[in-house]
Amino acid sequence: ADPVPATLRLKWLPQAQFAGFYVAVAKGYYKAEGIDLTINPGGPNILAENLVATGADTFGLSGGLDSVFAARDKGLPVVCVGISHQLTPFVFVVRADGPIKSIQDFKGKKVTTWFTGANHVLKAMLTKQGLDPALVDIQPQQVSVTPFVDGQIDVITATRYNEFYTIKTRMGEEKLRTFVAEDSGVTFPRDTLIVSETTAKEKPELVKGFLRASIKGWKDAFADPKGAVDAVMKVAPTLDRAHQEFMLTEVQKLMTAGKVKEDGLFWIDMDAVKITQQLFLDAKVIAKPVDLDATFNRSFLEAIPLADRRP
Amino acid sequence: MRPGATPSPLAPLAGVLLRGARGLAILLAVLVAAEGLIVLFGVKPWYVPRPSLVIGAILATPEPYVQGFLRTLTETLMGFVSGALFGIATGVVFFRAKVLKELIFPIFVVSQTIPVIAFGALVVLWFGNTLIAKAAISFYLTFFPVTVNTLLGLESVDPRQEALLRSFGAGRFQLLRRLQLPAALPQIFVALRLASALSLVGAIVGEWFGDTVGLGVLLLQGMYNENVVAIWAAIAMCALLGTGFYAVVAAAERALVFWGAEQ
Amino acid sequence: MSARFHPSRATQRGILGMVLLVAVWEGVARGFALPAYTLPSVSAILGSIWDHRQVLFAAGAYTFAEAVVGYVLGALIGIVLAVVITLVPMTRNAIVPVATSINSVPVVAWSPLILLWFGIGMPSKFVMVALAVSFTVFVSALAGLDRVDRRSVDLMRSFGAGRLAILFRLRLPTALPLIAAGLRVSTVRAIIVAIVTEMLGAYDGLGWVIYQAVLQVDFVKVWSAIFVASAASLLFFGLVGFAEKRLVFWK
Amino acid sequence: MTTALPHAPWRLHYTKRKGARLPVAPAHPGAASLARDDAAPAATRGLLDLSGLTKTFGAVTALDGFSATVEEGEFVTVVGPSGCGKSTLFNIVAGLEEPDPGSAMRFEGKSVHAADLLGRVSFMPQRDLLLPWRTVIDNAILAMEVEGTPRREARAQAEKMLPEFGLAGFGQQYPHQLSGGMRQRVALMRTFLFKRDLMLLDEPFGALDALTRTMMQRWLLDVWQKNRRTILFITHDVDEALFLGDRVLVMSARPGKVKLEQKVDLPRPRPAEIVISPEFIRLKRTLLEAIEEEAMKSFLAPGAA
Amino acid sequence: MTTALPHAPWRLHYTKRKGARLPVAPAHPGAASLARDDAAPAATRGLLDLSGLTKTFGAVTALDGFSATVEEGEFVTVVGPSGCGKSTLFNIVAGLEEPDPGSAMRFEGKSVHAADLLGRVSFMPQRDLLLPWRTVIDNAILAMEVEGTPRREARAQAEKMLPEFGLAGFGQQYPHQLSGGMRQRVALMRTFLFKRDLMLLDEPFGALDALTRTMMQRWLLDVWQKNRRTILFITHDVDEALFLGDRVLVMSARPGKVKLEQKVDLPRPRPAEIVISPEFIRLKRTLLEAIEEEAMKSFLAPGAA
Ligand SMILES: Nc1ncnc2c1ncn2[C@@H]1O[C@H](COP(=O)(O)OP(=O)(O)OP(=O)(O)O)[C@@H](O)[C@H]1O
Ligand SMILES: Nc1ncnc2c1ncn2[C@@H]1O[C@H](COP(=O)(O)OP(=O)(O)OP(=O)(O)O)[C@@H](O)[C@H]1O
Ligand SMILES: Cc1ncc(C[n+]2csc(CCO)c2C)c(N)n1
Ligand SMILES: [Mg+2]
Ligand SMILES: [Mg+2]
Repeated sequence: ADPVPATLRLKWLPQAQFAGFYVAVAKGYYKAEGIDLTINPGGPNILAENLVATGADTFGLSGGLDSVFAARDKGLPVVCVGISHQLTPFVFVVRADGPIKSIQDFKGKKVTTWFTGANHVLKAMLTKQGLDPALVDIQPQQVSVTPFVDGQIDVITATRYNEFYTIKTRMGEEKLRTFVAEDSGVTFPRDTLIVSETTAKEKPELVKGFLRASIKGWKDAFADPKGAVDAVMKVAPTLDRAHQEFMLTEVQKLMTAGKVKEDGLFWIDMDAVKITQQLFLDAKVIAKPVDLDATFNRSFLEAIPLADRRP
Repeated sequence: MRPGATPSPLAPLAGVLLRGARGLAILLAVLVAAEGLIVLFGVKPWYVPRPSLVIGAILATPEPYVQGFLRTLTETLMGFVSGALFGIATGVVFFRAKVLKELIFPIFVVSQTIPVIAFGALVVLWFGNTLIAKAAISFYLTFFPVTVNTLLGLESVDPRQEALLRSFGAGRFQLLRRLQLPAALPQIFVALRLASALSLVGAIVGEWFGDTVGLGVLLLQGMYNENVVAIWAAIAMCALLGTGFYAVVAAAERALVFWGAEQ
Repeated sequence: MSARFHPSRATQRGILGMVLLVAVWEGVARGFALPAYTLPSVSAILGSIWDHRQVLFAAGAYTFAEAVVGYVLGALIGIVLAVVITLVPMTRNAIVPVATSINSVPVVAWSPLILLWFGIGMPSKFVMVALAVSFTVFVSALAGLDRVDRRSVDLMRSFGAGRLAILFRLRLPTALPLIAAGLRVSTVRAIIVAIVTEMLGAYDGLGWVIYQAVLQVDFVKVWSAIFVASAASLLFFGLVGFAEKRLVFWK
Repeated sequence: MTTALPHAPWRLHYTKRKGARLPVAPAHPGAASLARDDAAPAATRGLLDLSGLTKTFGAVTALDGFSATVEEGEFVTVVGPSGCGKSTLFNIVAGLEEPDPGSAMRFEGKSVHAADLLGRVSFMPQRDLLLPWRTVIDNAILAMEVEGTPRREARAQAEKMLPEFGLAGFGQQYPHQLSGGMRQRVALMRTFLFKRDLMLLDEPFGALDALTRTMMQRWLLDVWQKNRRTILFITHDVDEALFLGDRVLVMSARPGKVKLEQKVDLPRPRPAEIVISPEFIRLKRTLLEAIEEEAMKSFLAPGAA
Repeated sequence: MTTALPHAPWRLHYTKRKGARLPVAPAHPGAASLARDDAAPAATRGLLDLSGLTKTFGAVTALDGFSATVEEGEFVTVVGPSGCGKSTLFNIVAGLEEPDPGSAMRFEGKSVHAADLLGRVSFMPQRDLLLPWRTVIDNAILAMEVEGTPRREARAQAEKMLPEFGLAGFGQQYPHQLSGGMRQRVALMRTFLFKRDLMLLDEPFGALDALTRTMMQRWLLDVWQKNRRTILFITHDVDEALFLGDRVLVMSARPGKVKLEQKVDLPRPRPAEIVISPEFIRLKRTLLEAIEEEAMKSFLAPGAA
């Protein structure tokens, strides 16, 4: 039979953080599953949840649990079928020679962060460490890290694979100190794979095939990072290769952390999910708890032999 | 001024070449000066990179720039042509049917106060990640000034000229074809020049809604990867496209509206 | 003549057109039971505007402030450059090509750099709006100043008038209709450019609200912000148009 | 040094269409029947017969009971102060505007509405109104094109007329390349090429300077002399009205009607020097007296001129 | 029915500034010394003395050796075909343009460059050039404002002059609310309020229709009669030149120089009917003959009129 056309909407521009999908396309793993997959990049003003819910895209690698919860809260019929990053993908960075040695030192300092989820992690961390977030000067973070490099801000939020790399290359890693969410008992899994309820119900084989091929792609990417970066740079040739190689190793750490060694890539750790939900309930980002059973569906993953899923 | 004493047909071409060469020389001088100043004052590359770096970046991986240029050009042209045609058509319709004008024109005006960029998702929803989606945004930005100016141009046709043609027995279609449209042409071209820039904006913004090829994509990647050299490279390509397209429209104007604002 | 509002037939029809549009919209949204992320009904949007009136008003005011400051800045730059060219004709060959080449790059393309250079606070919006407005105003001001009848200039000279007297008594008033037209068409652009820039990075404003609402999947709120933006644009347009009618009374 | 332009031998080729007739021999109806007797048979009332023409624009009454008859082949000039309704009169006769109810018009003996006259009289408006995007030739054939004459044929006809209109060699020029006098001649050529029995010329020389105007007057008489057409000619200029016309209609200030009808019994062809002949001056004095008080009425009114 | 406008008693109040003098009694220098003898003492050469004025624009020679003298209080009219350089002449005398080297100008007995004349002669250009955003009064005081006269004072002076210029009650109107004739009178008022010994009027009535023009001529003579100023007046119209002038200078076609200098010995004040007097007609014939061949030269040239 002809391969079924399908699309994957990314949460962001083509980068090595999505290498596994590009590798799977390049190696024909989706074709082998009977799927003719097109990868659509994300961008600053589009939201994967929305496009998947309406059927404009079949699959989505969406922002994270934050956006999945928000979408369900607003009644968007999306189902999470896998989680990519098992740990909080961003860290809070300060100057090593600066006055901030601990999270308590954030008090009265200028901290910038993304108001798209990261702000809730920051607040949770501060609260856990006994610091009232109201005492910290929290501001939206701009695209550029230059204000931090120039010393205009004290704490900056950075994805481990993107902003952190940029700061590191400008200032040198030894000049930096980082604060990790998990150290404060906060965790925030991101980069979720989603499908619409319709797809989940009517095309389970498609979802399974997609997951199988994607996992294969990612395993190949981890095995051959250079080749994986090649596949990405074919799509976005203006990227900086060194940065992308760094990104892939960082993403590998995020994707293979936690229970993944046992449960396999994209595993949905319901404990982590519940912690994150509580975080959002506390922050009043969502009005009421969402139906976790309807929102998270591990059956597609579970249909794939565990051995195949393990990294 | 003797009748029939036209200058050599090569003269305008030579003029264009000469002006082009002079422009190129000035551009080169500016680039060299910028390079010198940046080196001299030690400007950090993430504020303003040296022009040589920018040119180097384009030459290192020319395909995305060439492809992006062609893709964005295609989208721009589609949006521009459809917008211009629609604008002229609605201008004519509004001119002919005042009721329609009074009913619909205010909606057109309001539509132009909406920042499309807020509707990335809707645009993708309706048109997908297709050329059509970009052309649609480009069209949306383009048609309005053309409608307005077509209407203005048609409305400001000398009523005495209309009376003259009517006295020759001309009907509505003859009036439109022989008098009103040609007379509105200078005004329409003013809008088309404006629209040439707007259609490019539309194409670029359209590419921000999840696409893989185009100058808008390159711009976005440069921005979010904090790659200032890439941003400048994309801007340079945009400038090339913008200037080129504007020049073509302006040249068409000079050729078609040779009589200028005379009257 | 009574003091009550008597709209012209054109105004009545315009209002009728808008009402029809809203009715069709409402009908479609309700009739097909469209979800909010496809197309919310007008009533839902208006309700949401009321619910979020404080946030939206504050954001609208913030954006309006950015747009107005940038607009004034851009208008001044445009007019001053055009005046400089008329006072010192030598500068024309330097200013016009530079201005044209800067303008040949779409405004939005400058936004990454402007955000980089001026940060995500208000200044970057001022600069972006000024950039978008100044060229339009510059071109129309220059056209207006150039349009001055040479014979009128000669007449003033024959009275013994100098460059400045000619500028203030003749050139600027002559250019006023064109400058005003340029200013009027720039209003809507000013607001849109402010919003677009906000969406790429801001602390506040309608663009920021829209950006956040998109990520929070709150599409009714997106539409609410857009309605407010549209109203702000129309208000700005109306104000400048009104001032123009007053100022250019002889047209 | 006396006559202005080369006279190429060209003839009007009347197309046979709705009621067009061959040009007749110079009419010169002596004392034109000025009595307007509605009972008289239509045939004696000339080519165009207007009676009680009235036209109001809102509060402004432009014409109020204007009556006149124009005989075939006659050259009738109309003078009157600014704003007295001359152009309004022409617009009606050209079919562009309907007169108020109660007005009566007869054309070629038949009672007509204004709209019936569209395309049946050859109208030249107050300004040349050349289309700047058309060459001299193409401007000249505009009316023929509207009629449906194929371009090639129309151009060929126009080409032949260029010399007589002093435009030889200028066929491919555009209007902005011409002097005011030449532009006016192109407009006249356009009017002549639209071959109709009645020509309406609305101040064709009003925009020209006095000297150019004198030249054009002489030339127009030459052309007319050789291709007799019925002409109704508006002017402000008493000298012009007398120099050109078989008969002069003096209009009253707004609302316009005929204040004086003056036959001009000067011999034709009329030499330039005729303007200083005693007979000419006598006629001029009569007209000036009639006009003087009308002119005064509109002189001080704002927006009149 | 004879005179046009109410005559409010107003007087010119000459301000004492660079070389301004009180108006003298009507000069009427009889047979003006036409011999241009460079050795003669400056005092006898009148207010303005031009000799050998030449002006070229690129390939076009607009003036070529124009020589003339204007006496104090004299009304000199200049006629010539379109494009012969009349406006160029005025631009030079108004100080707007320098003549080519070799030309000589004397003003009030002193040798001057054109630039020295800026602000020293009162110039009225071919079109009214009223500023649409200024009221009638404010347009009239434009020149005074430039001079530095306080607005209040200037306005008060202008207000007093309105009736004589037939503008009583129109002081607060804007130009677009006026008729062509009224606009022209505002422009003239502006010129009169700029009190200088020499007034240059460049075809002030060229844009008016023939009847309005006649009214304006009579009125101008009235005003001038009562406030004698030296006037240099350009026109296309031979009747106008004779009716107004003490002396007529006929210019040749481009390049312009004086082709004929004609004293006009008609009595003043001149009634309207003078235009049909034998003496007037005799003069007219002389001028027409001189002009005729000049006019022909420029008639067919493109871009001339
Ligand atoms: N369409 C119209 N609407 C209102 N008023 C009009 C219209 N056409 C003409 N008028 C008025 O009718 C009067 C006569 O106008 P018309 O143009 O016929 O005068 P005219 O004798 O041709 O004047 P001129 O010599 O200046 O050409 C004027 O007062 C004019 O303002
Ligand atoms: N600034 C200029 N540059 C080039 N040519 C000029 C300039 N000014 C005048 N001329 C030319 O000089 C000649 C005389 O012009 P001028 O305006 O003095 O004529 P004129 O007698 O006033 O004509 P008119 O009666 O039409 O007003 C014309 O051929 C004109 O084209
Ligand atoms: C306007 C805007 N700016 C930056 C990013 C960059 N970004 C890339 S990943 C991530 C969060 C963690 O996934 C963020 C914030 C964005 N998406 N939108
Ligand atoms: Mg008229
Ligand atoms: Mg002139």
